[in-house]
Amino acid sequence: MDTTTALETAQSLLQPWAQTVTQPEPHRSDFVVAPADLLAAVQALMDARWGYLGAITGVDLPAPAPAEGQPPAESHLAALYQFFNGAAVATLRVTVTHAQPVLPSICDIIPSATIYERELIEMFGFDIENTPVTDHLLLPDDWPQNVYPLRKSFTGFGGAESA
Amino acid sequence: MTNQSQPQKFIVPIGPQHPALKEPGHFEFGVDGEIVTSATIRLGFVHRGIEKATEDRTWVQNLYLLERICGICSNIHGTVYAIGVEKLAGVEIPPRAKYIRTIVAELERVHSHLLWLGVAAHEGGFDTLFMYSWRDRETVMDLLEGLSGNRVNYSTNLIGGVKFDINEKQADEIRRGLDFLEERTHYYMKVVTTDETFLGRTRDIGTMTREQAELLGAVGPTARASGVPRDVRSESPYLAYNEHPIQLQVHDGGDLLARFIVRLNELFDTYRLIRELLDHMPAGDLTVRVPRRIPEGEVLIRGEAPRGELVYYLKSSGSDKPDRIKVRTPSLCNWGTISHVAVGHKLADMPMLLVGIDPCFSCNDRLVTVNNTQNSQDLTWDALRRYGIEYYK
Amino acid sequence: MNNIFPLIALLIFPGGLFLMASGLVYEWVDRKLIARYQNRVGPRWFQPLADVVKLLAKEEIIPTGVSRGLFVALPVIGMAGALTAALYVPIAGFAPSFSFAGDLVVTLYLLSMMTLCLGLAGANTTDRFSLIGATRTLTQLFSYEAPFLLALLGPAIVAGTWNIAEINNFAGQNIWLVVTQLMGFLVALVGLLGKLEMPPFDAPEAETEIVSGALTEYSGRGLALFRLGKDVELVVGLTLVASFYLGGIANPLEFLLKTLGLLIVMAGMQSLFARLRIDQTVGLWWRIGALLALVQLLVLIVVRVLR
Amino acid sequence: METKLPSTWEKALDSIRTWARVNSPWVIHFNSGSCNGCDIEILATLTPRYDLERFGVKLQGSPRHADVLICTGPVTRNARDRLVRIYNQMPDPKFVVVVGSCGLSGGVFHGSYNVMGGVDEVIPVDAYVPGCPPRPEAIIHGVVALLDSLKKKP
Amino acid sequence: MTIGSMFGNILRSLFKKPATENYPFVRKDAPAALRGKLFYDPEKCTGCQLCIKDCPADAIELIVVDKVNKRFVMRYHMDRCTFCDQCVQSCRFNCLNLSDEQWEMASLSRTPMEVYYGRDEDIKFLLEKAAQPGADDSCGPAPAEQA
Repeated sequence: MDTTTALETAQSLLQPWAQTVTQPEPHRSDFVVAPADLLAAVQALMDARWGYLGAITGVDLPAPAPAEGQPPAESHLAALYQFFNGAAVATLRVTVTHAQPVLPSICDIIPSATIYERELIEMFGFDIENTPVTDHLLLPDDWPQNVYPLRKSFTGFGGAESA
Repeated sequence: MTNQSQPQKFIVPIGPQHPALKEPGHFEFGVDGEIVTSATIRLGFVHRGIEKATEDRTWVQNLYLLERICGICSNIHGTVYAIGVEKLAGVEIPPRAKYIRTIVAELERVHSHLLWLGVAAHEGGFDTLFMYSWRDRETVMDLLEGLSGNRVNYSTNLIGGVKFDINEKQADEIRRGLDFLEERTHYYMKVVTTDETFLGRTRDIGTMTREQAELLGAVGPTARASGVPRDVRSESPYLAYNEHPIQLQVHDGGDLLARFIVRLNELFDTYRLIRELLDHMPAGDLTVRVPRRIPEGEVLIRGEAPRGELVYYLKSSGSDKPDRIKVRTPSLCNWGTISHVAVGHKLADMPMLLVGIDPCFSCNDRLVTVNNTQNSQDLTWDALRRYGIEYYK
Repeated sequence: MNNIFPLIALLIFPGGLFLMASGLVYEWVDRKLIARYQNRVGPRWFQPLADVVKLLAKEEIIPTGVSRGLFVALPVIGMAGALTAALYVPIAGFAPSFSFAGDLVVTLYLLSMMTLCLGLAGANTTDRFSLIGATRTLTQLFSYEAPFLLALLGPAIVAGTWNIAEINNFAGQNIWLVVTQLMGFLVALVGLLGKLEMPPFDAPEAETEIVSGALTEYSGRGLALFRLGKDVELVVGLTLVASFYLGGIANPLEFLLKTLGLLIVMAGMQSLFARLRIDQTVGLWWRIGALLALVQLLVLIVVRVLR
Repeated sequence: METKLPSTWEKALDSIRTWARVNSPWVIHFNSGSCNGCDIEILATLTPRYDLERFGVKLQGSPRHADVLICTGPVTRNARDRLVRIYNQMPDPKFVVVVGSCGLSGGVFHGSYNVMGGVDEVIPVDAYVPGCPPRPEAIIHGVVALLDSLKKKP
Repeated sequence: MTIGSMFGNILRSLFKKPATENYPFVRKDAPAALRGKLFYDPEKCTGCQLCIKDCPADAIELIVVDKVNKRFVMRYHMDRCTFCDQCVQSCRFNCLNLSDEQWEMASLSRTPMEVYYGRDEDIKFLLEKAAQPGADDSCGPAPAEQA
C-alpha cells in the first residue's frame, strides 16, 4: 500500500467522523474529530488495521489576549492522535476547552496508549475518562496540584524554589 | 528476620541507583521465590522538563538541548530535529550534508549496538564479552571523535547543514575501522549464538510474539526481533536512505537471543551501508542559510534511532522560538513490553530483559506504567523461605 | 619452650598471618589474571591489601533492624572457620600443624562455615537484596557441597584414609590422581568456584541483580573480614585440590607452582562463562556435578573391589 | 580513635590509612538526571582501553561499600532525595566527584522547572570534571586529581 | 553448541599486550577536531554578541569595557559550557576556538572554571571594579587567565 492509497483509505475510513480534512504535507493528513467521536474513529482505524498509534501529542492553545471591550476568548487544549502506516501519517485532532478538558480513553482499543494518556493528564491537565492509571508518571510525587508544566501559562517557579 | 511476624510484600526494587542500570529508573518486581509476579516501573528520575525548556530557547539553542535528551543516540535527536526545522523553514540541505548526516547516524548505530552488546553481556554476568565488545567499540568512538571532536555528543548538525566534512583520509580510516569491526562482529555473532552458557541466559527468555509486539507498540530492534518488519529507514526513507536503502533485519524468535541476532545483523548491514555511502559521497557545500525566525506551521518527523522509531512533532508560531516540541522516543514504546514480558520469569533474568529492549531512561523520561497481570502475593518471609525450599527441591 | 613452635605455626607461619598474606596475594593473582584475560592491565600487586586496610579504617555502619551481636560476630566466625580449616591442610608444603584420622571431614565442614555465616549475615539484615542474596547463598551451598565432597572423597578412597596429610603423601607417591580421576578433579575445581561464589557461580552476589547479595549492608570491618576469609578459603581450597589431584604438595615450590597453575585455570573459567542463574546452578550441580562425582566414585569402588 | 596513641604511632597509622584510601577508591555511580553520555564514558573508563582498575577503582553496587560517589547530570526534583540518601548511606570518609557540565552547573538544562541545578547544591562535592561529556581520559584526570588531593590531606 | 567459545580469544589476550593506554603517565594527543576548552581572541571581536545569543548553556558573557574602541572582556564559564561548537560556528570573525589541547579541566573547586579572556589591562580593570564594595557579587574575585 503506497502512501497515497493509504491516506485515501484512512480518509474513507474516517469519513463519518472527520469534520474537516487537511493535507499539510503529501504524506500527512489531518482529521479534525469531535471528542465524542474519537473512540469510534480510533476503532475504525484499528479495525481496518490501519497502521499503529505513534504518539499522542498535547498542544496548549491559549486564547489570544482579548481585544478592547471583548469578553476573553476561551483557551483550548488539543490532543493529536498520530497514526503511522508506512510513510503515511494520519492525525486525529481533538480540541477541548481548558474549562472542560475531558477526553475518552482509548486504552481499551490500544493498550499501549496509556503512557501517552498519562502524559496528557500530567503535563496538560487533560481529564481522560476511564484511563487505567492516573498516578504521577514523570513529575515528583510532591508536585503541586493543578500545575501543568506544558501549559503556556506555566513559566516555572520563578526562582522561588530552592534546594 | 526481625519482622517475620507480620506479613510483608516481598518486592525487589531495582533502581534508581542500581548497578544494573547506569541510568536511574525505578522498577519494583514483586517476587515469589525467584519468580517475578508483577512489575512496576516508575520513571521520572531523569525528567528534566526538556519539552518545556524548548519553548523558551531559540531554534538554534534547542538543537543542543535536544541532543542531550540522550547521550547514546544524541546524533539522531539532533538530526531529526534539524530535518524538521528545515522542513518548516522550507529549505533543502545540500546532498553532501545529507550523506554526512547519514554516515554519522549509522556510525552512531554501530557504537550504540556494540555498547548494547557489552551492557547486555554484563547484565548476564559475562564480563569478558562486555570488556571485549567495549574495547572494540573504542574503534568507532575514535572514528567519531576524529570526525566530530567529541566522543558522545557529536553535534554533527547545524540547522541547515552539518558542521564538518569527511575527507578522503578520514573516509579511509572509517573503512579500515569498519573492516576490523566487521570481523569482530562475526566473532561476537558466533559467541552469542553458540556459547551454551550464554544461550542459557538468552534463549526463550522474554519471548514476545508478533501479535504481542504489535499490540504493545514495540518499535525498533525489539519489534523486529519479534518479526515485525518496522523500520523508518525503509518505511519512510529520509536523508540518504532513499538512494541507499537498508536491508530490513527481521527475526521471528521474539526472545532475547533474537534481539541479539537482529542487532548484530543490523551491524553488518550498517557496515555495508556506510561503505556504500562513503563511496558515493556527492561533492558540494555543507550548509545552507536558514532564517532565525521559522515560519508558522507544524511538522511531524520520524527517524530511526538505534533503539527504534523516534518521532518529533514541531510546531512553530513564526517566532525565533518553537511553540511546541514533542519528542516520542523509542524506549518509551518499548517500556510497555517489559511489564508484560517480565511476569513469570526469574528475577535473575530481569536485568537482561530490561537491557533487552536497550532502554534509555533519559530518552523518554515521561512515563510510568503499572501492570499487575498477577496480583503480587503477600508473602511472609517464612512463606518465602518455605517456598524457596519447595522450589529447589 | 616447646609450646612456642605450635604457637608460631598457629599465628604466623603457616597459620594466621601467612595465610592472610597469601590469601591477598592469591586474590591479586586472580584479579590480575582475569584482567589479562580481558586484555587489560589490571590491579597493582598491593591492591587487595590496600582494599582490606582501607575497609578496616572505614566507618562501620550497623543498619537498624539487625541483631547487632550477630552482625559483628558473623564475619569473625566465618573468618575463624576459614583459618581453622587451614590448620589441617599442608599449606606451603609443610606438614599440617594438626592432624588426626578424620580431619578431611572437619576441614570441609569448616570451609562451609564461611558460606553459612555469609548466608546468616544476609538473613540478619532487613535489606531485600541481602535477603535474596542469603537465600541464594544457602541454596548454592546445598547444591555444590555434596558434589564437592564426593569429588574429594575419590582420592580419600583410593588412599584408604580420611587424613589429609596421609592422602597428600599417598598422592605424592603415586601417579597424579588427575589422570585417573579426571571427572573428580573437574568437579572439585568447579566446586571450588561455587564455594567461593566466583563467576560463573556468582549469582548470590550478582551485582546486576541484587547489588552485592548478602554483603550489601556490610561496610568497613565486616566486609574486610568476609573478603579476607574468602581469600583464605581460596588458598585452602586450592591447596586441597592441588594436594589431592596434582600429585601432592611436598615443598613450597611445588605448592606455589601447583596452586598457581590451578588458579590460571580457574581464572580462565571465571572469564569464560556467563553467570548462571541460581536455578541453572542448582541444576548443573545436581544433574551433572553430582552425577559425575558419583560415577567417579562408583568406578573407583568397582576397581578397588576387583583388585 | 579516642585513645591517645604515641604521636609517632598515630602518624604511622595515619599514613597507612591514607595510603590505603588513596590506593583503593571504590566508586558508586549515580545518575541524577544526566543524558547518560557521561555515564557511558564512566563505564568506558573501566573497560580495557582505560582500565581504571589500575588505580584500584572498582565499581560497587552498594553505597555501603563505596568511598567515592561519581555523580552525573543536573539534579532533578525526583532524584534529589535519592542522591542525598545514597550520600548518607555511604560510610565515612566519602568523596564526591561530579562528571559533566550539567552536573557542575545545570549546563544546557539551566532554568528548567524540574532541575534543581548542579550537584553541589545538594551535597558537598570534592572534584569537578567539566566536559560534555568529558573524555574518559579527562575523567581519569579528575579521579587522579582527587586522589592526589587526598594524599596531601592528613 | 560450544562451551567457552571465547577460549581462543582470552588465551591470546593473556600473552598479548593489554589494550590499556597508560593515560596519566603517557598522554596521547587528542584528534585535531576535538572540542575542548574555549578560547577567545579579543583583537578580532566586534562585539556582535551572536555567540552569546546562540549559546545553549549561557556559558559565555561579553562584558563591554569600551564599545567604541572595541575593548571587550569575555567571561567564560567552563562549568556550564557544553562544548557544542555553536559559538564558533556563529562567530563570523573567527575569534572563538575550541582547543584540542586543553581538555583536562578537572579541578577541586569551581572557582578556576570562571575564566576571563581579554586584554590584560581590561581584565584587571574589571576585577578591581568587581572587588570594590557594593559591586555585583557574581563577578567574584576569580583568578584571571589570559588568552
